[in-house]
Amino acid sequence: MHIGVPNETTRAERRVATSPQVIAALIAEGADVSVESGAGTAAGFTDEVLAGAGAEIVASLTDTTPLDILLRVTPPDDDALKLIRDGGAVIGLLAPAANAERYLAQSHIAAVALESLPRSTLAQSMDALSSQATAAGYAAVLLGASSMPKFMPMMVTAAGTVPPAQVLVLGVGVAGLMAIATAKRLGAVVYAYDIRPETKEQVESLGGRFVDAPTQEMDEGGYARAVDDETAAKQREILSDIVASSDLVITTAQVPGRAAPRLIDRADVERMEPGTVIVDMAAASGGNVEGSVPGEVVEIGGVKVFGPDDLASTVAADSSRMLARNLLELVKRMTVDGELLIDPDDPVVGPALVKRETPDE
Amino acid sequence: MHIGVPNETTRAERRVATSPQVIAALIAEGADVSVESGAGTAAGFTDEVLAGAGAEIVASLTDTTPLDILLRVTPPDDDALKLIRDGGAVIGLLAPAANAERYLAQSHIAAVALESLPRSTLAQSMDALSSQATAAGYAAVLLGASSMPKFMPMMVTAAGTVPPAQVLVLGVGVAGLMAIATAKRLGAVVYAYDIRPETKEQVESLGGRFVDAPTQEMDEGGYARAVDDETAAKQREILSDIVASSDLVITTAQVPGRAAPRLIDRADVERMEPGTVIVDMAAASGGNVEGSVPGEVVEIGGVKVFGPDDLASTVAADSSRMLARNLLELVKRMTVDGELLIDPDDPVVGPALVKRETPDE
Amino acid sequence: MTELSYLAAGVLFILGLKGLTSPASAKKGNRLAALGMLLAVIVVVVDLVLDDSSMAWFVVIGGVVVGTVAGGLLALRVQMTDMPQLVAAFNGFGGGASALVAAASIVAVGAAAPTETAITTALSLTIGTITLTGSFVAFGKLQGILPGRPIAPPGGTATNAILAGVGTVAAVIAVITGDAIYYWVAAAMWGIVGVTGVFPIGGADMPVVISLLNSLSGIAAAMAGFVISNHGLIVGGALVGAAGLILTIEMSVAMNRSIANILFSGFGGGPAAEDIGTKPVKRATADDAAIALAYADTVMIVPGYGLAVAQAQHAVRDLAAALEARDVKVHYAIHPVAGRMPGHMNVLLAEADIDYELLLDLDHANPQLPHTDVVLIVGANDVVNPSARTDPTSPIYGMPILNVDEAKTVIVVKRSLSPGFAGIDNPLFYEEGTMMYFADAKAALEDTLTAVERL
Amino acid sequence: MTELSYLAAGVLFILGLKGLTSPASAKKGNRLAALGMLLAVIVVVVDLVLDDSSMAWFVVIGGVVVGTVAGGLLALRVQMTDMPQLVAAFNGFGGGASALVAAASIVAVGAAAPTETAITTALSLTIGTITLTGSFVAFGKLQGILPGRPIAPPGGTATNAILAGVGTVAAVIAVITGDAIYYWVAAAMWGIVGVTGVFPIGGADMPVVISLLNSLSGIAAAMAGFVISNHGLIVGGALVGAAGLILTIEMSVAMNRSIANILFSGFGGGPAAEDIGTKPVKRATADDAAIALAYADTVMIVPGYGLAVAQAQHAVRDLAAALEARDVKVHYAIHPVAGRMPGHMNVLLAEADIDYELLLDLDHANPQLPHTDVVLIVGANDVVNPSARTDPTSPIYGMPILNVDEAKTVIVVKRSLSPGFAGIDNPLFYEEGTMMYFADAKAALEDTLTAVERL
Amino acid sequence: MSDAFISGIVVFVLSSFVGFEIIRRVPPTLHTPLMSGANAISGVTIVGALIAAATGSGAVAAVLGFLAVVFATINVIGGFLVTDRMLEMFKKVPGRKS
Amino acid sequence: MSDAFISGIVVFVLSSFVGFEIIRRVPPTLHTPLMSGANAISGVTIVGALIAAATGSGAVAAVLGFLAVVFATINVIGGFLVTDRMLEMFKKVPGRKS
Ligand SMILES: NC(=O)c1ccc[n+]([C@@H]2O[C@H](COP(=O)([O-])OP(=O)(O)OC[C@H]3O[C@@H](n4cnc5c(N)ncnc54)[C@H](OP(=O)(O)O)[C@@H]3O)[C@@H](O)[C@H]2O)c1
Ligand SMILES: NC(=O)c1ccc[n+]([C@@H]2O[C@H](COP(=O)([O-])OP(=O)(O)OC[C@H]3O[C@@H](n4cnc5c(N)ncnc54)[C@H](OP(=O)(O)O)[C@@H]3O)[C@@H](O)[C@H]2O)c1
Ligand SMILES: NC(=O)c1ccc[n+]([C@@H]2O[C@H](COP(=O)([O-])OP(=O)(O)OC[C@H]3O[C@@H](n4cnc5c(N)ncnc54)[C@H](O)[C@@H]3O)[C@@H](O)[C@H]2O)c1
Ligand SMILES: NC(=O)c1ccc[n+]([C@@H]2O[C@H](COP(=O)([O-])OP(=O)(O)OC[C@H]3O[C@@H](n4cnc5c(N)ncnc54)[C@H](O)[C@@H]3O)[C@@H](O)[C@H]2O)c1
Repeated sequence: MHIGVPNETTRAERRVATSPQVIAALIAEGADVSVESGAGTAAGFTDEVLAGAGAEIVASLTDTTPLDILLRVTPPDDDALKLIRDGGAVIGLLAPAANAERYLAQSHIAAVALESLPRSTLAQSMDALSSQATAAGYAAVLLGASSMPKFMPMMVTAAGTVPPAQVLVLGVGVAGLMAIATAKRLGAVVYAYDIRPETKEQVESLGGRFVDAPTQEMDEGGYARAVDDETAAKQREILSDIVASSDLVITTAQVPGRAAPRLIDRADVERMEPGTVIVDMAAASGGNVEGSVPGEVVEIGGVKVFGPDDLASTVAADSSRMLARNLLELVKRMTVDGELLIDPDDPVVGPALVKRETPDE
Repeated sequence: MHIGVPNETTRAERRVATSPQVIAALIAEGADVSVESGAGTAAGFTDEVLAGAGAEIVASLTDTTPLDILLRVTPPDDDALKLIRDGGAVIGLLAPAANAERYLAQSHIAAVALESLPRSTLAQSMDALSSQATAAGYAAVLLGASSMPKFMPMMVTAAGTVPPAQVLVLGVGVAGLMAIATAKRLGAVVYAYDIRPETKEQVESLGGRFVDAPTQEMDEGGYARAVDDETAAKQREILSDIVASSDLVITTAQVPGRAAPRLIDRADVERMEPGTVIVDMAAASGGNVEGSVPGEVVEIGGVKVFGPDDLASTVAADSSRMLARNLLELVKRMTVDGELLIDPDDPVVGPALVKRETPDE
Repeated sequence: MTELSYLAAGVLFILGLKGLTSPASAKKGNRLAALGMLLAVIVVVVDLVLDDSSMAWFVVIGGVVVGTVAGGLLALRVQMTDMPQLVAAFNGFGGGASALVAAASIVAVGAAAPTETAITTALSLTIGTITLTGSFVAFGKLQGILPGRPIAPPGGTATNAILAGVGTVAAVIAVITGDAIYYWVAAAMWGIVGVTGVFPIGGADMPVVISLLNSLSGIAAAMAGFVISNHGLIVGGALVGAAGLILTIEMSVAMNRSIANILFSGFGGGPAAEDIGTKPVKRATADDAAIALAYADTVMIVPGYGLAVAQAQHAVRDLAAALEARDVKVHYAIHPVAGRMPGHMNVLLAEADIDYELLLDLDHANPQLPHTDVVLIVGANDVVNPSARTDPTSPIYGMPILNVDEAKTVIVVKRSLSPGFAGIDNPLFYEEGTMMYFADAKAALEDTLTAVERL
Repeated sequence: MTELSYLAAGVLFILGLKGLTSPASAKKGNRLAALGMLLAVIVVVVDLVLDDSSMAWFVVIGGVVVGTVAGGLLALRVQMTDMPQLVAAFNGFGGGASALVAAASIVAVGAAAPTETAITTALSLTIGTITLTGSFVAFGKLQGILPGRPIAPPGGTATNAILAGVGTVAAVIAVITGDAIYYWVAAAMWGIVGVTGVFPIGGADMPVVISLLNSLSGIAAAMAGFVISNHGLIVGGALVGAAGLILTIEMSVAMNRSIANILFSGFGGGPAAEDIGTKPVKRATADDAAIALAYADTVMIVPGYGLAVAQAQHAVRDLAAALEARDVKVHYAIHPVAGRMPGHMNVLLAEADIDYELLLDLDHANPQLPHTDVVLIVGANDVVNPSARTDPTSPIYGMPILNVDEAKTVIVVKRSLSPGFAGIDNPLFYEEGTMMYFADAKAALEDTLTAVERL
Repeated sequence: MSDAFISGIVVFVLSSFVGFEIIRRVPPTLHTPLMSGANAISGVTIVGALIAAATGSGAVAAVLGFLAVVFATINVIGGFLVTDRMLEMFKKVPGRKS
Repeated sequence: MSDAFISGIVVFVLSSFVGFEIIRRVPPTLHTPLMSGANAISGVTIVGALIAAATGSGAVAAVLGFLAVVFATINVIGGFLVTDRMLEMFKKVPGRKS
């Protein structure tokens, strides 16, 4: 079985879809692994290190025999899909919502989107959304803390008492929890809010304080539903005050398949003190904060609003390692005796296959 | 009494020599305070806020009457000193070693250098070196952590176990201690080393581990002496190994009045893994790390070496507040019934006055 | 001399009983008490020999031989799990012996006894008899000869009250008239109360009942001491009477019940013993956990989401420190998906400053578990669910879990039998080697620490 | 009835003494014991009246009146600080009374007494006398009438051994011959031993000596009970004898000394009581700290560099939690330069997850301190040094400090009297309201927690 | 009431106190061994049984005495032995915290 | 030895056990009140003193008896009163941890 890993590094993307440990594991499973030269450099995996782990380093994947599996961090273009043999597969964060048609057009291959894996206990070792959200949540706090002109922790010093920073985390999924934990570690007072009521316990389990705004049961998939206008208005009212008194706000709220909910208006931002910071982790999918721009930082009334699109990439070594582990587990599940075998009825792999929507959905 | 605060903001300098609280306190003491417009903006103190605290906002200090006291974050140029009345004073971080002659040339004023205050228990509330080192130590860790491609804390996750980062702090003065504390908070395993043996207990009091390399008693002033070549060589040998296995190295070693000691050679840096980071906080005074450049980041064999010159400025709001408090306490000590009164025999103020070196020194 | 020897025996009983209250000295305590008994027997035998009245040697020797063989065989042959019912049986014999001593005195002295002796004779007889019959019913229930479930007599509590009333009146008449027949009536009535009183009590509550009967057998012995004017019997009997009563109270407190509730709930007076779940689990208290942990060589702590909810990170650290001070090796097994976010457990344990080197991930923990004495699971559930290994129909089948069931003993701290995140039942909780400690994790760990420090 | 009434009095003594072992029940315990005493006195008086022999009424009534007035006035007038010596004096009277009972019996019965009575009479007499003289020497030392410092008799221990030997021989002869004069000789010798034995013991050790003498007075009373065949005296006396002995051992353990060391160190046998520093300080144990803290309404904890060195942040949190559970309000006063770096204390307290709202900086803490019951200083020194306020020659004169000396009680936890960073002595340690608890901060806080939980 | 009886009562009350005081918070794992050990001690009635058996006259008394001795001996011998066996589980003596 | 004497010994031993067992780890702040209370109890010798005073014949016996009563009464009355005063400091009854 031949597995290929391309070089995807750009300004915003420093991750790679493999790691030295995973290359070694794949080879132990009987696969050949080809990696494009420089693919891992930005993540700290030099060509030598990857070759040392057993990978064949190639200038371009086009130089090598057809691939059984192409591993990707980001959605590939159509040329990249041509590298794959008939009956082979591309696996990665494929952004299926936007790209499904393109993949389906290449009917000789199967596209397995990590985003569509079930969020079940069983599938957790392949759950790249979780692993990358972990990295992003951590990185968001570091970004916020280094962009703030104040300390996170409280300090009683001979030059006066510095009060602790107040951090607000909106949306308590994986990234939100990680953000709470990291801000708490740095000594901030952390408030958090999510529409799902069970997150209250989770927030408190990390030492955070839950903001007492209306919540709402989740749907069967375990995801939050879009909320009605009235609830949303009430939410915004309560949140507006707590936003105004925060030094750092991190927003992570998402509703799968829909635009991210707007949680903070421009007026709310303008109520914040100059020098405070907002990190809108949902900027790319519409933004939780009015005025946030994906990949940029804008200043609104002295408040820095970040819309970062590369958070997981800022800890590229570890986020790549985790992503690679997710891919390894999925590849293992999709192979039988060293041969790729895609079972559309598998409870884990099945939902991740990019398929034409069936009428009843 | 008329006190003036100039706008010193540049790329590297975002601090200001006052704060709203301190302006109010000075006015309560009977002083008038003039602040140049925009002086506090980068620290999050807008003109409105400072005016609200009672300051007169002026376009330039040249527009206002002669000053009794000029407060400075950085050494002033000769023109700035002309703003001060006869018998007045400039107080701030004046870099007396480099600038003493310039100040002495302006014989109509007294120059009080915060750097030269005694490091005694009594003088701690005025000790700007401590307060700014506190800010710098904290900022150095945030800089290092956000520049590293890996997590600081350990994490056991479904996508593999991430080991904790290993952080090494060289030089355990105020900045070093703060760096240890901050890295520890973020979950790293922290090693530290200082030439002064009593720092071992201090390192351990923060949960750090002391590196077992030779140490040496301090001089009467409580500062480390320059070490002899042999000790230095032995030190470097032991440190080289621990440097090689570290993910983040923060160096803070200084010897007052001398160039900073060289603790890490280029060869040591090259032994480090690609993707690791060094923050040389002593870069401006000669550097603890061979190859570090003040105010820049250089890459040596995949290792990022920072020589930051603006660390305290990255938390400009709090570092300005602390500096302003230090200045307030010093101004209070130097005034009697609302009038400036410089007592060269005062055990705190005396040593801070820039004087011509007496022969016995 | 005789009297002082009995006093010495009494002192040995006291020291022995004291020893039995702490694990470190229990064995020695039991032996001291046995020594005291030997002394008492030697004294009485010497005394009888010196007396050289027409001593009925064959009766004495025959009785001792029969008793020794029977008691010895029973004690040495019985399986560990059958010990409680054996204790019940022995207790019944003890009560019976006291009743027989009283009976012999009635036959020998009859109406000639002074009132005070008559009173103690009646007490020894009736209390001894109720101990005898009650203990054997308890034995039968535990041994499975009699049905374990509560069975109330026809008429319920009223029947028992009438029997007891008749027995008491008969005893009073016996004391006044000295007529032996009334003694026998009293004994018979109270003997029946022993049966009808214990029958309605469920098997799970038997230990408390046995302890109470044990206290009664002590009192019966003390009363027999009054009958034959012997301080040795009075000291030993009163000691056991009082100690047994306190122990009974302690045991019911440990079960969170009152004694009255235990004795009379079979009559419909209180809740059933098993209130959580339908399958039986072995419940543990802080003291059980403390003993298991403190006497282990190796302990593995498995934290889960419940540790985070309870914010028990500091408590777990304190407990581990106390165990380490006792030379117990403590590690932590961190499952990759424990908690509700990646690294959730690491955040908490780092806050409590627990050394990274003590944290084992799945791959390192699992090989250790078969060599681990005690696994302490703190608010974890799904990550230790063996159905992931054994039950192909389980939604988590195939997920790697911590194989805690390979360790010798497993203690699970959680608040109830409710499921974890995955919403499925956990067969681990019902396994032989598993003890369930139902409590909030923080409170449980703190209480266990206190208990460890008391050991 | 008489005997059973004495038994009832004995039971009240037992319950009373038990009550006295815990702060919550001590007051009730004392009153129960007093009730027992009242009962015993009523019984004996009724008995004597019923006996209506030629009772010497005026002697009895006169004695009781004199004793009541004297004892009552002394007890009610004495100042708190003088109570220990008063207890010593009372104890002396008790021992004297037992000796006098024995003496009266010697005078009345003389050589006619059976050996066993003679033995107990001799014991009651000699033990009573040594209690009498020893207690009054202790009283004199504490009251300042006699010199507090240790003074050995000429000849040291040998002298005492000879006196005791002569006294013992005389007592043996007295028992054998029944000749009263030997009794008096024995009493005189042992009376002198009481004086020469207590004189060499330093004032600081007096409480232990008084406790031992208290135990002896109990034994004397029990012996007197044998003399007059009274179980009430035997029960009460033996109870106090045993309890007093255990208490004496506990007290010497709390002082980290052995009883022998305390009794004989004045003869050059052991180290002096004060081994740290030259100025005297009031030392405290975990139990003292626990009582002070647990019964306070408001506690202020002042952490310093020593807390960091000992890594006691978790321990301090646990102790505070236990206090809060007892409705004690706990805050933390953080001095700006506590520790060795700015914010040092914050790092530690945040790690232990102590609520930011409980942390008071200098400006907020100082106004609270005069209303604070107990200040617990954990490894801080310079930041609470009052010479910054009071001594213009001090190198830290003028530095703002935490004015902990304004609180009612101050407990300082550190390992020794050595100075802090500034290298200067701290007058706080020698102040009246300050207790020094010398120990590593972590161990001290953990022990105090254990002690609080035991209260 | 005879003196012997009264001193019996005193002894009874005092022994009861000792029994009450001795049993402090006992760890539940020790409940069964402690109960078993106490039960064996209550077999002290063997002293009475021996006296009854040795001094009783007549067939009835002999039978009663014999049975009393058998019962009491079973209680004593069996009781101490079974307790000893139960206590096997506490072999390791723990190191104390320093 | 007389029976009364022997039962006295039994009572003495048992009472001593009760005394030993009752005193557990007592907080040092209670040492003085406990000592003082125990001391007052040892004043039970007042019973003997009263008997001696009431039944003694002759001047010597009267004086001895009188003194014994005075001493014992001081011990009893003073002892209980002073203990009560010392215990004033434990007025607040602490809330227990739930
Ligand atoms: N780690 C991740 O990234 C992540 C993310 C999302 C979901 N998950 C899922 O979460 C689960 C994690 O497994 P787990 O074993 O850690 O947790 P779990 O299976 O959810 O079980 C936690 C247990 O803790 C108990 N508990 C809750 N509060 C408690 C308290 N205060 N004191 C004592 N016990 C308490 C609960 O039982 P009682 O109610 O009876 O007390 C519960 O059964 C897995 O199914 C995993 O897939 C993990
Ligand atoms: N905060 C800052 O930025 C900074 C920086 C540099 C210097 N300083 C100076 O440091 C001092 C700080 O005051 P402070 O009151 O916090 O500390 P301190 O005056 O230095 O006193 C600390 C005390 O802690 C005790 N100690 C040490 N280890 C201990 C242990 N394991 N257990 C119990 N006690 C222990 C020591 O007494 P024993 O040896 O008897 O135990 C010592 O007296 C000031 O003088 C300040 O000026 C502060
Ligand atoms: N089974 C597993 O082991 C497993 C693994 C990973 C995640 N999950 C679960 O999947 C779920 C989604 O996790 P995710 O991080 O991918 O979430 P996500 O990125 O889709 O959304 C982030 C959070 O935003 C919240 N949100 C949506 N609308 C909101 C609004 N209007 N206001 C406030 N908050 C709003 C959501 O509730 C969610 O918690 C979580 O419940 C998580 O626990 C389960
Ligand atoms: N009295 C007070 O309250 C007070 C206040 C602040 C600081 N201080 C003391 O002043 C001293 C200096 O503090 P600072 O932060 O300004 O120090 P600094 O910035 O001058 O130096 C930093 C550290 O580098 C170390 N160093 C020098 N040469 C070294 C070498 N070759 N190898 C390793 N380490 C080397 C020094 O020992 C020092 O700890 C410290 O002792 C500090 O505690 C005292």
